[in-house]
Amino acid sequence: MNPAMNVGAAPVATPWFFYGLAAAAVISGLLVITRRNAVHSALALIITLLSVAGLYLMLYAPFVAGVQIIVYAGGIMVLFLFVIMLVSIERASKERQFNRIWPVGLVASCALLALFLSAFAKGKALLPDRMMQLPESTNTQQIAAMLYGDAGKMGQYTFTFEIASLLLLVAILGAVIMTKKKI
Amino acid sequence: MVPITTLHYLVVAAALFVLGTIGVLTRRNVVIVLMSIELILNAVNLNLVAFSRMWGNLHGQIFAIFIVVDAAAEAAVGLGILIAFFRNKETINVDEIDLLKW
Amino acid sequence: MTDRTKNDHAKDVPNAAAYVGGTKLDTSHLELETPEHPYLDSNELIINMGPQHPATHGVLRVILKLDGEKVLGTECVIGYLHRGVEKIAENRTYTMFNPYVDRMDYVAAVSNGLGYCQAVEKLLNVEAPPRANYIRVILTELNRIASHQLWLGTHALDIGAMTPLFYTFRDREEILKIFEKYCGARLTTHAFRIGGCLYETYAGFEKEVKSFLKFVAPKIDEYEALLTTNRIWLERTKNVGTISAADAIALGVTGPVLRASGVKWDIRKAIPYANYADFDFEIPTGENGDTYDRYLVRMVEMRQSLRIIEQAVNGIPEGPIMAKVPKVIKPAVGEIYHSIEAPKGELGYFIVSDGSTQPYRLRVRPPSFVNLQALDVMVRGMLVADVVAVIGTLDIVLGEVDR
Amino acid sequence: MLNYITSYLGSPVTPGQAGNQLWALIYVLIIFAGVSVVVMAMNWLERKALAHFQIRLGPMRVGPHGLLQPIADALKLMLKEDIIPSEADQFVFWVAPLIGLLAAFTVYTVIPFGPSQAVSDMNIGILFMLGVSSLGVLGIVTAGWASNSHYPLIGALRSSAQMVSYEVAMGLAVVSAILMTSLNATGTGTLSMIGIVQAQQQQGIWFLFKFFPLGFIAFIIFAIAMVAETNRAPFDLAEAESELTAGFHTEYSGLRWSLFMLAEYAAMIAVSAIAVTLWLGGWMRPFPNLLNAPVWEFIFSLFPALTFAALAGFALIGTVRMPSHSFFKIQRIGLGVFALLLAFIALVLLLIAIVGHNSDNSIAARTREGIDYIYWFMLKVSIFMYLFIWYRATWPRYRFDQLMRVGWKVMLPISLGVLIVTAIVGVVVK
Repeated sequence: MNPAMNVGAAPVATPWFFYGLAAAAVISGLLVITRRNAVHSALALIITLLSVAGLYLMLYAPFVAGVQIIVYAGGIMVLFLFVIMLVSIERASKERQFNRIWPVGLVASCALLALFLSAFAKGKALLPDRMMQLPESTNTQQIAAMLYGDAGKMGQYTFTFEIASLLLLVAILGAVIMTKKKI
Repeated sequence: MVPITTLHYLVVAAALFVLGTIGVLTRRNVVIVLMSIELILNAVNLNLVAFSRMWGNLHGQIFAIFIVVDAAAEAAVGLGILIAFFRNKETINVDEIDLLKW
Repeated sequence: MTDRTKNDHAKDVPNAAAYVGGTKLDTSHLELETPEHPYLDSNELIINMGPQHPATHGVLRVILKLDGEKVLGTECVIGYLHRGVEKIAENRTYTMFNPYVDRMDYVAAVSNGLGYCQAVEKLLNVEAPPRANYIRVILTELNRIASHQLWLGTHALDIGAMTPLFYTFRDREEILKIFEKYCGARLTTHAFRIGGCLYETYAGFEKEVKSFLKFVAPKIDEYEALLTTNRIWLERTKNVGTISAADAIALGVTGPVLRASGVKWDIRKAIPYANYADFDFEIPTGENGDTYDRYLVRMVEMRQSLRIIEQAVNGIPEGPIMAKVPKVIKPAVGEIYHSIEAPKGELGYFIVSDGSTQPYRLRVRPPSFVNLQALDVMVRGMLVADVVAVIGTLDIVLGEVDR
Repeated sequence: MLNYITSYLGSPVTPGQAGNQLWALIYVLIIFAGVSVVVMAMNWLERKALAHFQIRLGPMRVGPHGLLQPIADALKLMLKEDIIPSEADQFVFWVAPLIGLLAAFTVYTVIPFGPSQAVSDMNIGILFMLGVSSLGVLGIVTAGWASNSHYPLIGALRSSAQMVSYEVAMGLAVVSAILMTSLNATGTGTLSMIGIVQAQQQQGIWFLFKFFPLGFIAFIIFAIAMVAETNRAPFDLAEAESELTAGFHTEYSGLRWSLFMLAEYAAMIAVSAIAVTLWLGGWMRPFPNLLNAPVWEFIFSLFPALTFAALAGFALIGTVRMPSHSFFKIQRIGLGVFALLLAFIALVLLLIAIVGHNSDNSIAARTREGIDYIYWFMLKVSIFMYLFIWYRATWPRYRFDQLMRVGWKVMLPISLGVLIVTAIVGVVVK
């Protein structure tokens, strides 16, 4: 409750936590794209998502972390698992797993990674070597102020927020119509 | 021990992003392709939140939340299409989804 | 042979002649045959309910074809409890076979015995004395209440209400105590003999039966308080497993299941046996033929049974309890069909005698077996949970289905 | 080091906020052990209460009145063979109960048993709780899938659809309670669990009675949704024994099965704790603002001791009334010892209450307060636990389509309406 209490204490932000979470995220990300069985992939993806939620917490973004857990791990992944169970996967897991152009995809992606890394190496000096201390305890309130506005005036992202809700509505309608028996 | 800087997060995000693109480009199973797209979106989110911390404002986090909304919409519609497709063709392989009409 | 068309009750059945009088039944609307490839849906799931399943009341096996949770079709596999009762009958004398019938519908053993004894009596052309008939009616109606109580408890348990089971078992215990005192057995009673009863009532029998009547009437109200107006119970049973009167008659369904569809057919009234004609009681019928109506019909039946028992116990005459039956039962050559209204429906015995001490052929028409046919009609298009509810409401006993 | 340990004692905040990881760990261990013990007690209580609803006795043989039955059960389950079906997905089958258990227990990190009696006070406490408890469904879904059998699969599908549906109504009901926290001078609400209780304290009213009947309706919606979330009767479709034999855990046995049970009961306690925190004033005793004289304070702090004394009295009566047969001799001794144990706890609590009230020692006073807080919190939670048992004894089971209809067509509109009306009333009042 007391904002002064938290800032600076930051007991969890030790490097080890970062390396552990990052390793978990990347390794299970690797499992996501290599598993034969889609349920295993989904479980690995859940681990990735939770690790990324942990990274958000380390970045003083608890609200985003909470949203990540609720929406991603609790919602979207359950949807994924649900669909995997609906479509029989026994046959899919016995078939060829990679498409014919997989070498092209792999090379392109590796090139992309090389591009990223070279950009990081070049631009390292440009990145400010600082991590701002964001006030964790008022994070939610600040996000709310930006989304909905503060004390009578419109928030910066109110309009965007409404558009996002419209997008969700369209997605709901689309999903419902798609899954109807007769299209 | 090196203190954790923004660059660390960027590298992790880049790794996740590339894993996602590999998944999208090489896998045949649509469900796993969709999951790989989630990986890509997560990598982007991680970048945004890391930059948000770097600049000390919350715009990045707001963007991250919007991307989560987008991901939810994408998953719902994508899986809806998948189910409709599976009902008609009994397959969930992307390289067999090559007709615009069936 | 009993000629069904000649009974007075036929006027109660709507258009009874069409159904009963030998006219060819129009079953085209029933769709009893499962089409070859009816469903192109890829989500079809075949699950095997039973023979070891908590809700199939024994060893019934139902193969369910599901679309998600929706039942596309069912197939009953029976015979896991087959003991060849009918074949055994051909190798036992009439007297020796009597205890075997108790093992068919073991929750209504008294009714089974009554049907068999009366069938043989009919074959022998003997009539049980009046006092024996009164005792028979009292015990059979007590047994009907016990059977319905057991049905109610298990049916409620299937639908998820655990508690009524223990209430009904508590009260069923009192009936079983009376049986035990009367003939020494609680479940497979072997209470009656060919020609009457073997045992005279014990001292205080009337008093105990009367006190039981006083005891159980409020208990039935108690069951109703738990269920009749319970919203979830209503939702689970209303419009579930509906069967129309025409379908029910075409499928040969009898008993409370038929009456709940609105057909006023009760053998106690239609073709009175024992001395049911002496008693004043009503036949409850339902309107919609759904699970809830069947529930209500059975609840009213319990109350009507109490009425019958009350009249019987007040009017029980003195006199012999056994007719003159030869020591060795050797009926004349001939055949006989006799049916009674068991708790589950029409229980019929068809006996062919070749003049020897053993039946040439004995065939049982078990109500559970016939009623079970209606399962498929009742659950098509319903959900898995309704299959359980419908199996419960049909009140089948696998001992009787398989024999 | 000693300083590090003792420095936290007397601190008015949670160990997480104070940055004291050692005490946080101790709290975690205490909560883990406590929840496990409560789950065992709950197991016994459910069997006994259910038995008495159903005019039978329940466990009577193991220990006096079956008091040791849960221990015997736990022992049996641990020694049982752990069967993994050969066609099952071995790894997922193995890991599924752990997912459920982890989700159920992680929630306890933010449950406030008192203003400082929590592991940590997160800024996003309630969001975290809802999120983590929604992970429990993953354990059920994976268990059902990994069993590679039809009944578990149907159970898992039912369960996932059910939990996702009811989460929506549940979340909206929670939001309407959170809206009420913002009715203060600054106009900023809070998601922190401790903050929510403190908001009720400041506004001088449980949110159950706030804007009556708005808070009450939201509470009822939550109370229904939480039964559905924990897969309890009448919403226990995922494990409906009469339809799906045992639903998602049909293929499980032994220890792995007991982990599912542990997770289920832990989740029940957790959601009850959310309800208590949001609507029933959390750790607060009745009328903390009205009856705030020291003498009232003292009277209310006697309640824990009195409760245990009453329990000891009951046990004592049971001991006296036990039939004087040699068979019951050990049972009688056991129950007597149990009564003495309860009486001893009552005595200790009484001493703490008196000493804490009179002395100026901050640690004693804090201990007394802490016991008070935990007592009232657990008392409120136990009401919900009793309700869970009561529901199970009374109601038949819903059918799946009816469950969905209730969730989407009844509860969701009502909770949305309550949310909107609460927002309007809140603005108007302010």
